[in-house]
Amino acid sequence: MSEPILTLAGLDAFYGDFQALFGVDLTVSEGEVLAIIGANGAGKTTLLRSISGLIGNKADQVQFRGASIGAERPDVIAQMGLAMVPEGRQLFPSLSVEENLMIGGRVNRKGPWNLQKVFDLFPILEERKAQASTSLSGGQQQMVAIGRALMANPDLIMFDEISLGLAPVIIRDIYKALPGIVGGGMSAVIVEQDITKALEVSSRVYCLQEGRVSLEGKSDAVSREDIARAYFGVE
Amino acid sequence: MTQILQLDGLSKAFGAVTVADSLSYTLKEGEALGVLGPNGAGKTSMFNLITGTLQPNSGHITFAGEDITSRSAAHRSRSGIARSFQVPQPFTHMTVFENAMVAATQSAGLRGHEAERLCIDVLEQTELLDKANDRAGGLTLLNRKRLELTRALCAKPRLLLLDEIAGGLTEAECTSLIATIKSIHASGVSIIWIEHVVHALMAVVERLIVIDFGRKIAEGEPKAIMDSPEVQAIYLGIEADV
Amino acid sequence: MKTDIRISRTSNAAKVAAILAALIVVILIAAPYWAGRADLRLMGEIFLYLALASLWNLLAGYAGLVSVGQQAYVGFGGYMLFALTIFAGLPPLVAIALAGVLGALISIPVAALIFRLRGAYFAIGTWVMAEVFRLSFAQVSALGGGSGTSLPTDIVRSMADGRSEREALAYWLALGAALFVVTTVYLMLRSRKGLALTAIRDNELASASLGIDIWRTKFVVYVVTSGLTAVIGALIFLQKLRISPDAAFSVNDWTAFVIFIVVIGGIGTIEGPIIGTLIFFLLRETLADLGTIYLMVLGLVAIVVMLKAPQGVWGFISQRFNLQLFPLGYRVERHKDS
Amino acid sequence: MDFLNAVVQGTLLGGLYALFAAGLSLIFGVMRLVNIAHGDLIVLAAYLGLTTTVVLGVHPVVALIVVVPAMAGIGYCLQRGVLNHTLGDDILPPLLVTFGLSVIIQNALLEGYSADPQKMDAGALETASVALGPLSLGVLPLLTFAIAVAVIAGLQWVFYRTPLGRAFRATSDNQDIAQLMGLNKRHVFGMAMALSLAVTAVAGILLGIRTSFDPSVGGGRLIFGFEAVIIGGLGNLWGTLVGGVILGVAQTVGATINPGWQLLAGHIAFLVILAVRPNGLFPRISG
Amino acid sequence: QTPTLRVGHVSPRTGPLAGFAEADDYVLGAIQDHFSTGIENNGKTWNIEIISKDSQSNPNRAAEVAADLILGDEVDIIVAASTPDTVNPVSDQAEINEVPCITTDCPWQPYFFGRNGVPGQGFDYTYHFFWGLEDVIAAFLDMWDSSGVAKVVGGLFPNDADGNAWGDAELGLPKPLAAAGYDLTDPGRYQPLNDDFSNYINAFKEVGAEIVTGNMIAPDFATFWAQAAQQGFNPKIVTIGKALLFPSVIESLGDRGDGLSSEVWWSPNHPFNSSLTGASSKELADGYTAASGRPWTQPIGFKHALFEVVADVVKRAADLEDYESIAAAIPETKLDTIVGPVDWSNGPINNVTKTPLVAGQWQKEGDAFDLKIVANSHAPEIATTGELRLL
Ligand SMILES: Nc1ncnc2c1ncn2[C@@H]1O[C@H](COP(=O)(O)OP(=O)(O)OP(=O)(O)O)[C@@H](O)[C@H]1O
Ligand SMILES: Nc1ncnc2c1ncn2[C@@H]1O[C@H](COP(=O)(O)OP(=O)(O)OP(=O)(O)O)[C@@H](O)[C@H]1O
Ligand SMILES: [Mg+2]
Ligand SMILES: [Mg+2]
Repeated sequence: MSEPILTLAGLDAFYGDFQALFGVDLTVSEGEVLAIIGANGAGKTTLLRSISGLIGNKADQVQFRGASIGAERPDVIAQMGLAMVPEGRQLFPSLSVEENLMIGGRVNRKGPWNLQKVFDLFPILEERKAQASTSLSGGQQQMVAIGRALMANPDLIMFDEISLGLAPVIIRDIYKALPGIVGGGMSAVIVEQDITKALEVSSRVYCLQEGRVSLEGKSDAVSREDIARAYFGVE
Repeated sequence: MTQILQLDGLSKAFGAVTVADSLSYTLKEGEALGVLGPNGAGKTSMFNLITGTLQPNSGHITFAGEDITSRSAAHRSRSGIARSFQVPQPFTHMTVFENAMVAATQSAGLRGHEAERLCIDVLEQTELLDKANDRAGGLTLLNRKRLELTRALCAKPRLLLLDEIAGGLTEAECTSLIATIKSIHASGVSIIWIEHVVHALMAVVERLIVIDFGRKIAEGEPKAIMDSPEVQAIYLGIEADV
Repeated sequence: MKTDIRISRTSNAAKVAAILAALIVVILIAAPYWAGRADLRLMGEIFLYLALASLWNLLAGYAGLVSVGQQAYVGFGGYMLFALTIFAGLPPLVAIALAGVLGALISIPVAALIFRLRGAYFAIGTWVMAEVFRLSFAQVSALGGGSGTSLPTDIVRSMADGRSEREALAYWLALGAALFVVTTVYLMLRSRKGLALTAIRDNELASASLGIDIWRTKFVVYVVTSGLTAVIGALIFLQKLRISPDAAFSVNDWTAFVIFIVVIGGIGTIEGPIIGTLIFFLLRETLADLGTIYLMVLGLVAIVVMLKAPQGVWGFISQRFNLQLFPLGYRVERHKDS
Repeated sequence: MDFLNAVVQGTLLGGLYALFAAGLSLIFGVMRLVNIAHGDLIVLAAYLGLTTTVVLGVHPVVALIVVVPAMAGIGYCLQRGVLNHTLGDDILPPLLVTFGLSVIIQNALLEGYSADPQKMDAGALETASVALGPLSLGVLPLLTFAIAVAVIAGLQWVFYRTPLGRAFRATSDNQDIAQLMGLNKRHVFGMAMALSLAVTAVAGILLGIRTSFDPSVGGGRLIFGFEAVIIGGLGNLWGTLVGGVILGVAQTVGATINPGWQLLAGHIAFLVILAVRPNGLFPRISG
Repeated sequence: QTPTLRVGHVSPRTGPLAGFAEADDYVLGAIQDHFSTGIENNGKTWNIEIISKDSQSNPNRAAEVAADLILGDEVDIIVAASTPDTVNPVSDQAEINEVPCITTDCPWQPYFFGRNGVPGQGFDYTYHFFWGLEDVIAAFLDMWDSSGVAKVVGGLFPNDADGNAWGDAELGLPKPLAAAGYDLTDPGRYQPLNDDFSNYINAFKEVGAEIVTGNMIAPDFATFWAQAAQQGFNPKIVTIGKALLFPSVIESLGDRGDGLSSEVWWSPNHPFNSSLTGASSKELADGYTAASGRPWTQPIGFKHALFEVVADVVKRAADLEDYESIAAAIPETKLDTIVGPVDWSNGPINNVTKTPLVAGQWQKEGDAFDLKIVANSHAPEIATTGELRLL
C-alpha cells in the first residue's frame, strides 16, 4: 500500500456540548477510493466536515500530506488540495451554473481539470451554463456540485451522499462518471447509503456507528452480515 | 373502528423536487401503519405536512373529523397529533424533564402535579429518568431519540408519528423499544411509523405503505408488501437482474 | 426499597437569595427615612431603568423580539400622563395606571403590523414605529408640539403635601414598579406561558409541534411588555416634569442604554438586568462628568463585552458557579425510602 | 406644478437616500449585518473630506481621491478586527457592537472637531442650477442622483460581473460551502465592508457639500438608509434606489400637504409597503 | 470660618447646542477668579462654589443634572442658559424642588408659555432675563423698513420650542408683521434636520418673497440656503434667528454667508460694563479671543451677566441660609450688567425681565466676517456699526 495522503488520529467532534464523533482513526492512501457507510446520524457528514475544516478540531487529529490541518481554516485546507461535494449538493443559488463551476476554480491549483474538461465530462452542463443553478434537476445539480469540486484540481475529493435523492438512472450516470474522475490518481472518500454501490466502487470501507468506527476492511472482503452488525450494532 | 386520519390528494413540491404527489390514504383509530421508502422519498415531508410544519400545495388533511389543512401546527398538536423528529429537536438549554413538561403543559394542557406525574411516568417508561436533570443539549444521539419519544408521549397523543426512532439501537434496545411501542399501541393510540429497520417495523405495524418520489407506490399487509419485487428493487436496492 | 420522586423548583442558593432579597427590599422601602434626597432620586431612577431593562429582557431575551423601538411606549406613557392629568384632570396615580392600559391597547395594532417582519427587519420596523410615534406627537399642538410641555406644578403638588412626602411617594412608586415588573417577569417565566417562551427561544420548530402557538405567545408578551413600559414611561416623566417628543422618544435614553444594560448584565436571565443596571449606574455616576469620554467608554464596554463575554456578566457567573438566584426550572429529586 | 416639482425634487432627494443606503444594502445582503454605525460613518467620511480640503486646499470632489481609499481601509480593518467576530444567527451582537461604534465615532468626532456645524465649500457647484421647463433643478442634486445611479450600477457590475462579486454572492448564499471553495469568508466580508464604506465616502462628501453637518447628524440619516434598503428588498441594489426614490417622493409630496408631515410621510410610506410586502418590493432572496 | 454658597450651572457643553456653551470655560474661569475672595453678605464673607454640569443638549439630561445639582450637590442657587431645551427643564426642576433659579439666553415666550406659566401668577422660584419675540420682531422690522424691499416675507419655522414660539399665530411673528404691513407666507412647521426645503422655496417663489425670516438650526439653514440658490430663489434679505448667531456657521457657508442677518443680543460694541469686574463689552470679548483664539460669540455676555446677577443676589439676600430669602432677593434686582439693565420690576410678565436687542448683518471684511449692527431704533444706546446691504 502506498503512502497515506490523509490520516485521522483519535478524531473527536462536537456540536456545542453534543459529541458526534469519538476517537475516529482512519487513513486514506494515495490514489485509493475509500467508502464510508453508516446509518442516519452515524456521523458520516460530521467526519467529512471535520476533515474539510468546517468543524474545528485539534491540529494533529487530522493530517493531510504530512501537515497537521485539524485546526486550519476551511479555505486554507481547500487551497491545499482537499475538495468536498457536500451532502444535498448545496449549490450557490445566486450563481449561474458556469459561475458555480468557476468559483470552484478559485483556488487556482494546477491540474487536469478546467471548465472545458468538466463540460466534457457532463455535456449537459455546457448547454445549461447560463441558467440559474436552482433550475436544474437534482441529478444535474449533483453534476455541478461534482464539477465544482473538480475545478479545484484537488488531491483528495470527498463525496457526501453522492446518490441521495437521485433517481436510479441518474445514480447510474453519476457512478459511470466516477472512474473518469478518480482514474487520474486522485484519491477519493465516498459516503454512500447504498451499500452495494459503495462496495462496488471502493477498495476499502469504513462503517460508522454512533460516532465510532464499527468496521473497517477491504471492500471485496467484508460480508453482508459484518455490515449489518456494524450498521445497527445488531448482534 | 372509525377513521382518525385521512390524507386526500396531498401534493407538495420544493421547486423541481416533488416531496408529495397526490398522496392519499386513511388511518383507522387505533391502527399502526408503517411507512417505507428510500432516502429522500418524502416520508419526513409527509409528517411535516400532517403536523403542519409544511403547507401542502394542494389536497386536504382530515383529523378526527376536522379538516385541519389550514390549521396551525400548534392547533394540530393540541388536538392530539404528536411526532418525533428524525433529526432530534431537543430544547437544548432545558433539562430533559423540562422538555417533557413542555409537551405535558402545552400540548396535553395539563397543569401542576398532574403534568409532573405524567412526565415522570413517561420518563420511566422511556428509560430517561436517570437523566431527568441533564441538559438536553448534552445527550447522546440515542438519548436524544428517546427524548423525542418521551415528548411525543407526554403530549398524550391520539395519533403518534414516529420518524426513524430505531436507527442505531442495539438489538436489546430495539427489543425494548418494540415492546414500548406495542404497549403504546395497545393503549389505543394510533401510530404511523417511518423506519428503515424493517424487522422492528414488521413487529408492530398492521399495514405498510411504500413511498417513492412522493408517490404512494404500494400499500397493504406488511408481509405481502415486503415480498413484492417492486419494493425489493426500489427500497432494498436489490436490482432485479438488470 | 422504593424511590420517592419529588419535583423541586427551588435551590438552596435561591432560598438564601430570597431571604436576602426580602431583607434588601425592606431596607429599600425604608429608604425615605435613611437616605438623602439625592440618593432617593438616584435610586428611583435606578429602579425605573431596572424595570425597563427587565421588560426589554423579557421581550428580546425570552420572546426573541429584538425591538429597538420600546421608546415608543416610554414616550407614549409619558405623554398619556401629561394629557390625562392636564386635559382630563385625572389624579396622577390614576393617569399612570391608565397610561399602561392605553399603552397595551395601542401596541395591539402596532404588533399586528410589525409582527409580519423577522429578525433585523423587525428591529428596524420597531424603530420606524417609534419614529412615527415621535413625529405624530410632535404634531399635537395641545401637548406643545415639537417644543413639548411642562407638567403644571399644581398637579405635581397635588400628589402629596410637602416636598419630602412627594419625593418619598415618587421613590416608592419607582421601587414598587421595579418590584412589580421583576416579580411579574419571574412569575410569568415560571408559569406555563414561561415554559412555552423558553421552549420557543430554544427551538421554534419543536415548540410549534408541541402545541405552542408561537405568534400568540409572542404577541401576548409584546402587549404586556408594552403596557408596562408605558407605565414606567409615565413614572419617568413624572420625575422629569417636562416632556418633549425628542426626549420622550429618545432611542438612546430609553432603548440603547437599556439594551446596553441587558446585554452587559446577561440577556435571557432575570438576574442579568439587575446586574447590568448596577454596572450602568456605577459607570454613569463615576464617569458622566467626563462627557464625551464617558460615552466613548460606554461604547467600548459594550463592544468588549459583546466580543469577549457575549453571555454577559451574569451569564459568566452563573456558568462558572452554576448559580441561579431566580430558579425557573424543575429538578427531579429522588429520596430513597427504606 | 407644485406637485410636479415635489415629485422631481423628491426623486433627486431619493438619490441621496439611495447613496446612504447602497453601502448598507451591500453588507446587509452579503452578511446580514445591521450596521447601526453607518450614519456616523457617513459623517466621519464628511469630516475626513473636510480635513482633506482644508489641509490640501483641494475641491471636495477631489478629496474623494483621499477619502474613498481611507474609508475603504477603515472598513476592511473594522470588519476583520471587530465585526467578523459578531456574525452569526443572532442579530444582537452586531446590533450592539455597531451601536457601540456609533457612540464612539460620534463622541470622538465631537472631541476632535467640536460640535460646530461644518460645511464643505464646493464653490459654484453648490448653487448652480439648470432650468427644465418650469422647473429649476440644482446641479448638485442632479449630480448626486447621477452619482447614486452610477454607484449602484458600479456595485451591480462588481456584484454580477467580477470574481469578487461572485465571492460575495457565494459567501452570502452559503458561508460554509464558500469556504470549501477556498474563499476566506473573513476576507470576503472585509472586502464587502471596504466597498460599503467606499460608497459611504462618496455619500459623506456629497452630504457635506449639500448641507452643514456636525457629529450628531448621522443617526437621523441612518433610518432613511435602512428604510430604502428594506423597501427595495434585501440585497437588491436597484431596489434600494427605488426605495430611496419612494422615500424622497413621499417626503416631498407629504411636505406640500403639510411640512410637519414630511418625515412622517416617508415613514408611513415605508410601513404601508411593509404591510403589503413584508419582504420589500423586489426581494432577491426571501429573508 | 467662611460659609460656602453653592451655585449650580447647567449648559449644553456637548451636542448640537454646544456652540452656545463654547465660552463656558473662559467665562466661568474668570468668574471663579473673581469670586475667590468671597462675597460679602450682611457683613459676613461667603465662599462661592460653582458646580457646572453638561446637559449634552438633551432636555432629559438637563432635567437629570439639574436634579443632581439640587438634590445631590444641594446647591443654593441654580442657573442655566441656552435655548428652551436647557432652560425649561432646569427651571421646572428648580420650581418643584423649591430652589432659587436664574436663567437667560432663551426668548421669554417659550420660557414662560412653554412651561405652562399663567400670566399674573408666574412662578415662585424661577426667574429669567432675556428679550422677547416682540423685541426681535421690532428689531427685524426696524432693519427691513429702511431697506426699501417689497414687504413680502417667507417664514421658516421648525417644529421645536423656538420655532413654535416664533411662528405662533398669537404670540409670534405673524400678527405684528401683518400689522406693519408685511405679507407673511408661512407654509407650516417643518421637522428639524430636514433634508429638503423645495416646498418652502416653491411657495416663497410663487408669492415673490423678498425677505426670508425664521428661527432655524444651522444644518437646516445650510440646506435651505443651498437649495434656494439651486432652485432660483434669491431673496434680498435673509434674517434668521439662532442659526446665524455664530461666526463658525457663517464661515462654513463661505461667500454665501456674506450679507445674512440676525438678531444681536450682545456684541463687543454694546456700551455696557460688567458690574463685577468693570470690564467693558469689548474687553470681555477680546479677553475670550485672546484666551481661545476664537472669535467672540453672543452668549459670552449673557453667561457673564448670569453670574453678575448671582453675585448681586448673594450680596443682597436677607439670609443666605434660607432659600426663601434668596428667592425673594431675585425679583428685587436692579443691576446694570454687561448685557444691559436687569430689573424684574419692569418685566413684560411675571418672573421675566428684558434686555435690549438690535439687529445685525454679517459682512465680509477681507477674509473674516464681522457682525455689523445695522438697526438700533429700539435700543439707540447701542450704536450702529454698519449699513444694511441687500443680498
Ligand atoms: N449542527 C448540528 N448541531 C447539533 N447536532 C448535529 C448537527 N449536525 C449534526 N448533528 C448531529 O450529529 C450526529 C451526526 O450527524 P451527521 O450529520 O454527521 O450524520 P450522518 O451520518 O451524516 O447522517 P445522515 O445519513 O443522516 O446524513 C447526528 O446525531 C446529528 O443529529
Ligand atoms: N424545506 C425544504 N426545502 C427544499 N427541499 C426540501 C425541504 N425539505 C425537504 N426537502 C427535500 O425533499 C426531499 C424529501 O425529503 P424528506 O426529508 O421528506 O425525505 P425522507 O423520505 O424523510 O428521507 P430519509 O429517509 O432520508 O429521511 C429531499 O430531497 C429533501 O432534500
Ligand atoms: Mg450525512
Ligand atoms: Mg426522513
